[in-house]
Formats: sequence, structure tokens, C-alpha cells
Amino acid sequence: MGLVPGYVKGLGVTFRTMTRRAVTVQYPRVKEAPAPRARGVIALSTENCTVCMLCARECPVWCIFIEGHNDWEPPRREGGKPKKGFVLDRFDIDYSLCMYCGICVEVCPFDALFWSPEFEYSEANIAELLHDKGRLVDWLQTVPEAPALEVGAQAKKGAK
Amino acid sequence: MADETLTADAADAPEEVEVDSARAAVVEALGAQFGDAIVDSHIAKGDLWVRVAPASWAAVVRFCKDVLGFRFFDFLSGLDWLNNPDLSGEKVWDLDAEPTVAEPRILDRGYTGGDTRFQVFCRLINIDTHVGVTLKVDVDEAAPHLDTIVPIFAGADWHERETWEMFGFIFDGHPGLRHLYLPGAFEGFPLRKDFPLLSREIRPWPGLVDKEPMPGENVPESAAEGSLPDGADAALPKDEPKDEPKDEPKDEPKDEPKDEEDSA
Amino acid sequence: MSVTTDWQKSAYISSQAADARVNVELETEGMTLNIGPQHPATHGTLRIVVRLDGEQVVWADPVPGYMHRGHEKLCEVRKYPQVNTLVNRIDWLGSFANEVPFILAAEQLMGIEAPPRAQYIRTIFFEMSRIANIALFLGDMGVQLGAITPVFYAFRDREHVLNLIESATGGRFHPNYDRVGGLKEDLPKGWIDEAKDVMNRVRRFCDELEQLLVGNEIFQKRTRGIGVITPAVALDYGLSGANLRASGVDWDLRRDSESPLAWKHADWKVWTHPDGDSFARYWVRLQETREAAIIIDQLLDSLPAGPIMAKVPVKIKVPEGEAYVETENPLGAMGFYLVSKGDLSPFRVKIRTPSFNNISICPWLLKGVFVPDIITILASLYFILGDIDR
Amino acid sequence: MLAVDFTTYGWVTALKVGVVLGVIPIGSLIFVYVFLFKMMSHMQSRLGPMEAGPHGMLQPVVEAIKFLQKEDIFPARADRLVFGLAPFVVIVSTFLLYLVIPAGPSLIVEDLDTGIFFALAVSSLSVIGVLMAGWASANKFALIGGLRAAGQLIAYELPLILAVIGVVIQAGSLSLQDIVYAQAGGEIFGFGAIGNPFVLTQIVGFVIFLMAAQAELAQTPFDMPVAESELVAGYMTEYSGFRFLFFFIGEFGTAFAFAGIAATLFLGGWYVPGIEGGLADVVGPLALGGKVMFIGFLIFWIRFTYPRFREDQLQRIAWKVLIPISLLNIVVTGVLKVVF
Repeated sequence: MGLVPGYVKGLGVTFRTMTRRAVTVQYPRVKEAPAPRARGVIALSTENCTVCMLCARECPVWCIFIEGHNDWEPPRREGGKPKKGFVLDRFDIDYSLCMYCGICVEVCPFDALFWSPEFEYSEANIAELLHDKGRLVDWLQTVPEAPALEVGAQAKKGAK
Repeated sequence: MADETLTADAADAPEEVEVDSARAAVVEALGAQFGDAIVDSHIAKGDLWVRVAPASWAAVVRFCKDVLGFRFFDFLSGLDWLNNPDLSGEKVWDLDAEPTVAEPRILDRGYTGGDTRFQVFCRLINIDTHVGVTLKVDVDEAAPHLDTIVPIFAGADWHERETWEMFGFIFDGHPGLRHLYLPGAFEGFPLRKDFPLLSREIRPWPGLVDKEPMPGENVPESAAEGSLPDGADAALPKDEPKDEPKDEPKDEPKDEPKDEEDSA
Repeated sequence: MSVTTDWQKSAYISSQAADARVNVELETEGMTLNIGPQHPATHGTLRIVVRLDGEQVVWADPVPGYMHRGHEKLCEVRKYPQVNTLVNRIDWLGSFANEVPFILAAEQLMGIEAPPRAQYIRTIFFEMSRIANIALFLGDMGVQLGAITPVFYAFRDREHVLNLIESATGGRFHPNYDRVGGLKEDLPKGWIDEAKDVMNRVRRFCDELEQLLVGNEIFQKRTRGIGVITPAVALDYGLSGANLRASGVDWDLRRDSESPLAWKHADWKVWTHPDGDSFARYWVRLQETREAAIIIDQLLDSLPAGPIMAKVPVKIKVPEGEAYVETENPLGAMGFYLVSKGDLSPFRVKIRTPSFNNISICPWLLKGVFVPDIITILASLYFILGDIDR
Repeated sequence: MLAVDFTTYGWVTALKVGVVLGVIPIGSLIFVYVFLFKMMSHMQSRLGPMEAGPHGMLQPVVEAIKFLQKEDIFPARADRLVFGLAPFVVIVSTFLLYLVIPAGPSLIVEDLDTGIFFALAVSSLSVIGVLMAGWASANKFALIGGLRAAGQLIAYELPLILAVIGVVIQAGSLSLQDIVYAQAGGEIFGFGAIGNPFVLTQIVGFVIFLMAAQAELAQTPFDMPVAESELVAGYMTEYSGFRFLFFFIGEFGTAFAFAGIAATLFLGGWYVPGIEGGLADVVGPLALGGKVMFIGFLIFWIRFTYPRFREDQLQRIAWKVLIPISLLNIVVTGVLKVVF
């Protein structure tokens, strides 16, 4: 192809691309599934959460707000002493501040936070981006199974 | 870690001897040329630090460039060794406690550290032998002056403007010391340790922790003197040990009930 | 490339002569033009004040700072994992490549070495962020010169690389995948073969661009002999990466500095070009993208099995000391000078970014240049605003 | 009731002008849709507009409406009169071009004896409009764009005209209709089946005409005046609303007209071998349309593939390369004309 002058080769490239299929995906009608590990939104399972505030403290942008209070929990074994426990009143994540770094999910010692690849939750009014506890629990259904690891990988002991 | 001060002619720590003959040679050459102007040098983990007397700063840089072959100008910046008052804002909002004044404790100055609070360090690289040297020089706080190396390395222009803007060191002979990043009317030197980080002063820290009585238990005396105004804003941890504000404030009462005011 | 170096000399002399000629001729009142901060040719918000005489530049002065976020101050108040999220927002196109030097500096101070598998995967992601970063530039150089088509090919093929990064790390632009002592998680199943055919696609993309732009006589006429940087001046200003190698200086941190990553396990070639003009910079970057695809293929084949994370305490406290680690980022040599006082957050982090030095050469380089060539030279230097302003 | 006699010259011309005024927007809209929206996007492996109408057919119409409802902003320090008039001057030259393009034996607004001479003279009117726009919008980028446009358009007028002279010599007449007949009738070395489209004998003239037309339309690789990456939008930077629409129509209308002229001069215009008389009036426009589409494809194909020339390279090509070659072409055509 040495002797074909540069500008003719260029024309060839554009013509060849014209004859091939375009790659555009027309979003509202055709949706591409994001990767299972994609960090779309954070889901919360309130049973695991022990209000230890680690995630709120480790978040670089301070976008997690937690409130809880002490309460007596029914004794596990009947006749036992009521157990001191704590109840989660408020667990808000402000997605207008969140930068999806995933430190909270990693640092949580009780596996209460999970990533879900859901990404279609944009709002017209920015205040609605403050997801309260209810919505975070709703996201739980969209959390996929952790994908199997590549060959040669050593599964971490408590793989999240 | 290798000991701090390592005079030029002292034998290097044994395990480094065979690794850094090239760097030791550089130190020898500098020592031979400038004698006591080379105040201190340190070799650790395959890297070389040399501290130079402020007077012969430009001369050493020119010598490194012309004779020792350090032709690649990497960067130049400043260091402030004042201890770090609690910039991170991760402290408890103790409304009635008197503000803890950061006592001006100057920390020891890392490798080839001098005794003044400020330092300028510049890094040059010798492309052929892949050896990099970090030249350090002390800058005294009262009159932070240093002569410029722009005539030697034209690339130092922007670096010195940024260091002047961020630390307040005046580089004599610099073609045009004007602001690089900050707006013209900006006063104060942001990268100094005593310059507060405003964004974290205003907002209270969401990871705040305080103690709240168990419902139905006998109300501890802390709650007696004035009820918590609906528990939302006045977070008054009474038995909180007033330790160093900088390090990890609250991780010991693991099962402590958490309540904090929410300011979102 | 049978190119003699007289391009270099003639362009260099003409740019100096232009300066002399301008103020001798008829005394026309010059025009000061502001290119930026909102201008299509600058990657972000860089403003260049240019004084023109007719269409020729008499004096040019870039004004950075429109995107200064104060990274170095923020690093002093963040813990080490938090700094990792901060750091990959400096050069947001090749963002995994920013995390590596910081983590290596912390590991060097802590005396920890990541397991070999983690080093291999780090190098693979490093080269992938190089492809993602430089592919966009290869397309963008065309747009700056008027050819609208290449940038769409760049975005189309770059998308596959970003999908690969997302499927393994979770984030497309900000993976936040590197940890002190190793990586967050291992690769998902079937990732290696997916990566293989994406690399073939990247090679096809490089051939397409070679035919579309590099071979094109108009492109060559617009970029040869424009913005010539001699090796001595490049070293003075601390230019690094492809800008330095395009001026004939054979220096690549991946080969020359002994970094723990896995470049030494793959054999690949460092490309240089004698001319030092805009064409040379484009050509060297195009070859480097191909080289990155070759490196990734070899590393994927020889990926060792084993753990992904070394034994590291949960709360990372780096012992007292200073360390400087510099790696060959897509834009040039990026280094982190980490000073630690042994507590949770670093005491001082000096971030040496490549674009800062690459753009500081503009006042010297843009003197005596035509207006359209300002855009060519800026596009060929290839800088990212996050890099300059930090 | 006054009996209006429609066959008088006045009414017939009014009817023809009405048809032409209808053809121009539709023609430029089709050009915009097929080439700028569909072909460009498929060349860049994307689908292009798909929402407005089936497969995005109504996109140009929607675009025009968008421009019409946009506010027509005058920059504060602009010279209001000149700023307002500039788009009309550019549009005038586009509309006048259509008068002389024949679409069939009787489908021509005015068969001027000096048809091609008139067309080329009129096409250079747009330079004034561009200069007015550049100067009046009180914007540095527009000023540079306007001056560059002036330099470029004038520089490429000459090769445009010289390229046409070759055709005129071979056809022996300036009128476009005669040129079409000359191409229909003539034969090359006795083989006259498909007539003698001048592209076969005047290939040099054809290439130079296309390059000069590309420059007249300020399209890549000659789009210095509207260089997006430096001058934002050149002389059109400050325009908005329907004035920008006029510039837009001007650009694509002229492209349609130049493609028409090129098809008439080099590809035999509306002539299809073997079709005569009344039928030609029906088939003619379709044939001309096909040829125009082909030439439009060439123009836009080059536009989407090449980077742009720098100002001085642009001028050097015009003065030192195109003009000498076109002069040589004229001499050769003249000699061959005499010999055969």
C-alpha cells in the first residue's frame, strides 16, 4: 500500500466505516446491562447495620448521615435479660455529594452496605438525591451475585 | 530507618554500600567541590537527599547540572514542618470547651532536616545514569529569601511562582513572581500548616459520636443538668477523654449509642 | 521515517527570526487575544493570553488556575485510602495510572511489597489507562486540525477499554482499585479473553488512524516542523513522556527506573523520534499505544496465580520518612513526594504532574507562530487541566 | 373581469422563479439531511439523528424551526445595519445561481447566452456578505474569520473560472443549455453512444473545479474562515436565530448550486443518452438530481476526511498550483480543439 497516496487511504477508511454497522445504542429503547461489579448505587441491609458510624467517618466527602438510639431488645432465650441494643433511626446517603469511591462499602465491618449497578435514579430536583433509609433498602433487590473470580485468583476469606 | 544525620564522609550503613555507589559518588563530588556548603546528605532505599547551605543554593544547582550531568529538571517545591493543627475538622464540637491552641511544636525534619520551620526542595535527574537527587535548603521564617534557579533551569519559572504563592518564599532574581493559581487579591499562603481548611471548619463532622442514656435506665447525672434540646444539636460528650485531637478520636466505646446532630 | 533533522534547525531558526522580524516591520497596532478559558482547543479551562501582530504571535502567556482544587492541601487532611480517591482525579483520563505512584510511595515507606499477581494486574491496568488516555488524544489532534472523523473512532474504541476497566474495578473513570499492599479485588471470570479481543480492536484502531491522519499529506504539512523543541530545551523545562521522546531523548521510566511493577517481564520497545515537532509527538504516541497493547497481551499470557493482597493492617499508618516514586504516566512522568510523620494521614504530598512542565514551555514555544499553529502545538503537547492545576 | 393571459413572458418567468424558490430550500434540506446528518454519522460509525420522523427524515425541518424560534441577538458594539444585512447579501448570490441551471430541454428559468459567465460572476458576491459579517460583529474571532474568508474566496475565484474556460472552449458556447447539447451530441473518436460528457476530456478541469468549489463553500480542507478549533465559528460566531439560518441555507444552497453547475458542465447535465423531446423534460430533473447527489457525495466525503490547510498553505496552493495548471489545461484544450 506504499504507493497509494495518503489522502486516498484516508478516503478508503471513511468509506469502509460508512459501509459497516454503526455502534450507537439508542438508549431509551435499547438498554445495555452494566457490568455486575459496576458501582451504581449503594444498598443498605438494616439487619446487619450496628450503627458503628465507621462508614460515616471514613467517607471522604462526608455524605453519609446516621442517627440511632439505644433500646432494649427482647432477650434471645426466653427468660433471659433484655439485651442492650441500638436501633437505626436515620441512614441517609446524599448522592449529590457521593463520588462512588466505595470506601464505605469496604470499611463496613458487618457487610451492611452493598454495591448495585443500578444507575437510573437521576432527579430533577437535587434535594431528592438524598436517599433515605427506605430507598437504600429498596436497592437491595438490585444487588447482583458477586461474579466468580478469574482462574488463578485466590478467593479472599470473607469475599464481599 | 537509617539514622537521620549522615555526614558526607561517614561510612554508609553496610547494607546500602554496594547498592548506591553511584549516589555515594555524587555526594563525594559535591562534598569535594563545596566542602561545608553541603551540610548533610542521606541515602535510603535507592534515593539521595542532599541539604545545601542557603548561600550556595544556585551554585550547587549549576554544578549539578553542568558537571554532574543532572540535566533533567523534575520539580521544585516547599515544606512547612510546623505540627499539623487539627485541620481535618474531625473533632467533636465541644461548644463550651475552650479552643485547644495548637502548641507550636516544630517536628523533627525528616531526612537531612535542618532546624528552621521552612525548607525548599528541588529534584534533578541524570538521564544517562537514572540517578535522581533531591536538593534541600533551609529557609528561615523571618526573611524567607532564596535566590532563583531560573537562569539555570528555565522550567523552574512556574515552580518558583507556585512555591512563592503557596508558601511565601521570595525568590530573588525571578523574572516575574506573580500568582499562578490563586486570584490576584488572595492573601495568606495556603500550603502553610497554619492556614485553615475552611470547607471543614464550617460543617460539623457527620461521623460524630456522643453518649445518650439508655431509655428507662436511671437517668445518668449527665442528662440531669439541662435536657438535651430534642437530642438533635447539642452533642456534649462528657466523659470524652480530651486527647490529642489529631489522632483517631473515638473508637473505644464500640457499642456506645450514637447520636449526632444532623446538619444536612 | 527518513526524516533529516534539518526540519528541526530550520523551524527553530525561523521561529527566532520571526521574533526579530515582527517588531522591525511596519508599526501595526497588535491585538491581544484571549484563547480560553472556555475554548474548544484547550482540554479544560486553560486561558492563554496571546498578543498578535496580524496572524503571528508576538507574546503568549498561559494562565492556569481555573481548576485549582488544592490537592496537596486536601491530601494532608485525608487518610490513606481517602487520598487514593482524591489522587485519581488529577489526570482523569488515565486515572488508574495516578493511583499507582502514590501507593508505591506508601508501600516503599512501609516496606511492603504487593504479591506478583497484583503487580502484573497493576501493570495491565496501567497500560490500559494509557490506551484510554492517549486514544482520546490521537482522535482529538485530528479535530484540532479540522478532521472531524478520527475523534469518533477514538471514542468508539476507547469505550471498550473503559468497559473492561469497569467490569473489573467497578468504576469507568475513577476505578479506585489500587490499595496499599495490593488490589481491592481480583479479576472477574472471563476477563482475560475479553481483554485479548479488545486489544485486537485497539490495534485496528491504531492502523485506521495511521491511514487516516499520519499518512495524510495535509496532516503532515500542518504538523511537520511546527513547534520544534530541541532536546536541551526539553530537558531544561522538564518535559517528560512522549514530548521528550519525540525530541530524541531516549528516557522511559518504565524501563529506566527499577519500579516493582511488571514491565521487566514483557519485552517492548521505547519509541523516539529525532525531529521534536508536532508530527513527531503524534507519531511517538501512536506507536506507544500499539506498544501498550503488546505489553498487555504478553502480561495477560504470563499472569501468575496467587493472592491479590499482601498482609496489611486495616488502619494504614505509614512509618515516619520521605519517599519519592515517579512512574511513566500516559501524559509523562508523574511523581509523588510523600512525607509521613507516622500517623493516619500523610504529612505533606508534593504531586509532580507532567502537564505542569509540558505547558510551562509555551511562552518560549509559541513565540513567532501563526494562530492556527497555536492550536496545533497545544494539541500536540497534550495536557489535561487537572494535571496542570492540581 | 380582466382576462389574465398566463402565457405572457412575465407570468411564465414568475412561475419559473416560484418553482426555483421552492426547489432551493428543499434541495438544501435534502443535501443537509443526506450528507451532513446521515452520511457523516455513518462515516463516523454512528446513526445520526433518528428521533425526528422515520429514520430522522424531518430533522432538517425541525432544525430550521429551531433556528426560527431562537432570539436574533445583536452584539452590543456591532454595527447594526451592516450586521443585519450581511446574511441577505450571502443569500442573494445563492439564489441567483439557480437561474441558469437547466434541468431539462425547456426547464430553465432564463437560458442566458452567457449563462456560465453570469453564474461565476454572481457566486463572487458572497465575499462581500462574509466580509460585512466578519467586520460588523465586533468580535475578534469573527474579524479574523472574515479577513481569512475574503483572502480565500478571492484566491479561489480564479481557478474556478479558468477551470470552466476549458469546458467552454470545447462546447463552443457560454450558455449552459448549449453546453449540455454539446455534450449530448459530441462523440469521442467516433464513439458517440453516451455522448461526450466533458469529465472524460476535461478531467483536469473537473478536479480543479471541485477543489475551487470546496474552497468557495469554505469547507474542509479549506475551511479556515470557519475553523471551529481556533475561531469558534469564524464570521458566523455572533449570529443566532434566523440570520444564522440564512448563513446555513446559504452554505448548503451554494453547495447544491455548485454541484448542479459541476454536473451540468462535466457530467452532461440533464441529458440521458437515448431520451429526446418531451420525455427529457420528465427524466431530465431526475438525471440532474442523480448527478448532483454524486458530486455532493464527493464534496462532503472530502469534507469529513481531511484536516484543514493553514492560511498560507491554502494561498500557495491556489496561486502557485491551481492557476498554472488550469492555464495549461486551457492551452491544451485550445490546441486539441483546433487539431480535431
